[in-house]
Amino acid sequence: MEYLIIIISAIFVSNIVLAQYLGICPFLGVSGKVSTSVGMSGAVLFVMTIATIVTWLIQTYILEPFGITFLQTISFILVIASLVQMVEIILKKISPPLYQALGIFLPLITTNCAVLGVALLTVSRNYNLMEGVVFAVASAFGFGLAMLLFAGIREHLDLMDVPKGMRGVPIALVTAGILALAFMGFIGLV
Amino acid sequence: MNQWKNFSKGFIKDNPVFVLLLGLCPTLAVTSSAINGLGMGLATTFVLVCSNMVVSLIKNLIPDKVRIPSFIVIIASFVTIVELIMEGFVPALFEALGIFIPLIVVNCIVLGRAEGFASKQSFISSLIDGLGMGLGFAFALTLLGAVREALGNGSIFGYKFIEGDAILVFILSPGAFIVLGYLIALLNRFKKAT
Amino acid sequence: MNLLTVSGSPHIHGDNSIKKIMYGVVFAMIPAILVSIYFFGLDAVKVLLISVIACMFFEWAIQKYLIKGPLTINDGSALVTGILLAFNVPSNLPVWIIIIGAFVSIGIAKMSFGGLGKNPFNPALVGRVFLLISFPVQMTSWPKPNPLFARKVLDAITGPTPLGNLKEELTGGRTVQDILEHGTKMIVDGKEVLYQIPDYVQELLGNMGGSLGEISVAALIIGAIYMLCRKIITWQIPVAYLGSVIVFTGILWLINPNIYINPLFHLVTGGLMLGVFFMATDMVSTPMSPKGQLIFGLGCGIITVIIRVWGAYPEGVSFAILIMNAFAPLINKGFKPKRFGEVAKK
Amino acid sequence: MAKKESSFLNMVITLFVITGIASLALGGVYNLTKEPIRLAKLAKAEKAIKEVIPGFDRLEIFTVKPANGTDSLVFNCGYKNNELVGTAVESYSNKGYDPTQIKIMVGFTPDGNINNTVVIQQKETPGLGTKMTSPKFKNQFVGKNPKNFILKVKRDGGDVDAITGATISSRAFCGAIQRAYDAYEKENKKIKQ
Repeated sequence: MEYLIIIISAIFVSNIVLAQYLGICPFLGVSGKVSTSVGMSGAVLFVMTIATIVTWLIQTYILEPFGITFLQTISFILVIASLVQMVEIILKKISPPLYQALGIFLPLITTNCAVLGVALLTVSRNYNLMEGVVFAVASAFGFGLAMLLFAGIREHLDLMDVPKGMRGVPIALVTAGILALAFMGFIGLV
Repeated sequence: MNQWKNFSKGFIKDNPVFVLLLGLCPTLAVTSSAINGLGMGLATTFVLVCSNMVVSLIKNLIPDKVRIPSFIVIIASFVTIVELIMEGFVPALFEALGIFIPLIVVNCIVLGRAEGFASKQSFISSLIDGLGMGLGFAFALTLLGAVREALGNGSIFGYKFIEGDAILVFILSPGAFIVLGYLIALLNRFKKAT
Repeated sequence: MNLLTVSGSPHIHGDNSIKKIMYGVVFAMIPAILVSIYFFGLDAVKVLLISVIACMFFEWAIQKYLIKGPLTINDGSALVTGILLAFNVPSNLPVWIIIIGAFVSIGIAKMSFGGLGKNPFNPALVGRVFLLISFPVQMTSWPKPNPLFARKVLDAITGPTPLGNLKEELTGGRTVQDILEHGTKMIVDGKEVLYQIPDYVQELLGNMGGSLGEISVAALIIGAIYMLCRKIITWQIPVAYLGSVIVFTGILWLINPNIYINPLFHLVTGGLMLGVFFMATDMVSTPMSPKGQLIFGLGCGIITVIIRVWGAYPEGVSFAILIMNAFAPLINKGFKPKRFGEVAKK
Repeated sequence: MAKKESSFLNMVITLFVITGIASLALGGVYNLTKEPIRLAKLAKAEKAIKEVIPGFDRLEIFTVKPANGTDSLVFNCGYKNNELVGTAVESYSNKGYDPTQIKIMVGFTPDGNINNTVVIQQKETPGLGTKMTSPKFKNQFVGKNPKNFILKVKRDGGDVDAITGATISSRAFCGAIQRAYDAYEKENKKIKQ
């Protein structure tokens, strides 16, 4: 039940992009096409889950016991940055097809604040390791859902002639706003 | 290089938010009021200026391949310093900004300026660039915060000019997206006119 | 004109057919308009007029001064949006709030995207949800219906909607049975009154608290039959939408009738009929192919029930349709309408 | 100055030195800010306590297990000249709209009247449930004794005027005060001694 609440909350009620404002840059930048947004979401799912596990372990077994939680930011970002590198190298070796699908998105993820954001939220909400993993996976799906819906709408808008002043980022933001408005209907589900 | 131009470009011409579209997460997240926007802007400015200065000072000491990790460590250190200072001295703001203070570390502006500007330019230029970009960022956040606060709460910097309720959506997430969208459209128009 | 390429929805055949459809929709809304005037009197007229005038004004002004494109004010789409927006708000809503709603509907949800046919979301619903979230108090204080020819002094001027009342009482720990039989004691305008959820006949006719256009199921169905006969709307979305609501709420009801009310109640309350026939069928923001429309309706039904039963808002129709509007392009991608002369992809 | 070469040794040394300097600097700043942070946290709690119980010069803080439940409540007893002037109880409710706990501080005078309440944390629906922090809602509790002031909204047969459109948040708020009062009643005799 606990897990179900975390999942519904992370995907619908407090969607990471539409309600928590995390991962906006890739949300706007890579969501032009449905296919690329799927690739990006896959990469985020991958990195976010591993990063949350590793940062949780670091927080619980290193930072807290030694009373050096003030090194949280610096250690988390270093972990994520090196993790992305490692994932890239390992993926290239063991699964070239997966690497081809996700590879180009991996470098973009280091500065995707959704990954660091979810790691920080996991710690600040006192989740245990399993809850953290569920939260990370659900958040990644929430990110994917928002990306996918958004990409669909943007592909549709590409066929329309949007007024000149609104073309590009402005109309994308307004669309995201309306999407966020619609998602507010889920308030109170958990 | 003309230092005045270097400084002022961050406000309109190369504004990090309105033109370069960098650092949009904190831009949207913390601007439910003007004061929060300003606080976040200034915190980012501090990190930007400090990291720009340090990076330009030691740019020649760092081998190319470990450039990015080194920059990240430097930036993360300054972010932590800001975090600790804010928690101690402006606890209310610290709580309002929440996880977006540590998230300054992944704000693309900071790493972008370190990598794209400070690692190539002189100390003074880098300092001024950081100051200009940071204040431009702060300006954008404060503007967005002021508009949202005015529409959503009927006040600016906490000073209430409408009694009672205003249009609540604007201090919630949909309002953040919508207001930023129209501000960018408006600025595009304004830029074309000049 | 190249007849072989299929552009995005809707398929504009010419100015005339849009006009015909739009005025057909307006004609279909007349019974519901009359019922709302019957129950809410001059207030209903006021809300309708202000909403329509404001929507048409914003459409005209934005096209003339901001977009500087051709004026399409006569195609009737702004008129439809105006009436639908009025249908979705309580009859005592302050004028300035209605005007904000009209501005959001036309300015943000429609004209920012370039006008009719380009908006991915239903404009009237965007306006409604925007107002609901911005002005929760004003948007959820409902005047009690007071029939025009049998006006009487009411013991309270405002009351809840049946769905709203049910939700608050259920979260308070009461059972469905208890609420339906004994009603609710509540303080309205400083006086203690007993609120009783109206019976199904009253709800069918429209004698219950609610927004202008949602109250009378009978009037909405008359309009819907007209639109179906004239082929202004197709059957797929309404059938899938209503079917999934009946099945979903039916299952819950069978599981535990103490906390889940029967499907009939869900059908006649909370603007479901208004949403199903007049807003979920909006051809601009819904999928094009019949299969896609079935999925669209199904999604609307499921989300509506989820929000109604477990969400914070008692009424889920508006949100459900907006969310499915967002899915429409993806559904279109998955279920493309057949194209003539299409070469199979390799 | 020539750019350093990207040899393995150079890279390791550089990273090592940078990380070392950074950690040292952070350690320093941490030590400098440790005290202000502690004081700021203390000030926040103290401010809430000061708002709910009248002038005191000494605080006694202890935790109490309420009658039913595994959780614990924090009691802050305020004394003036060694005489009890009020007790601030930190209480909560999980029954709000938002999953975030509603946390409140309730101050009781020694005879069990509610002196004042402060909302410490809430994330209720903006514009509706958030009005629980407004004086209009809060002031109806001031000076009331839960013994004869029923902590339920009026439609549930109580004495509390619910926030318009936010019955659930109002119920949660009442529940939190009730929890505090129940625990306070139980501990009252011990405190007075």
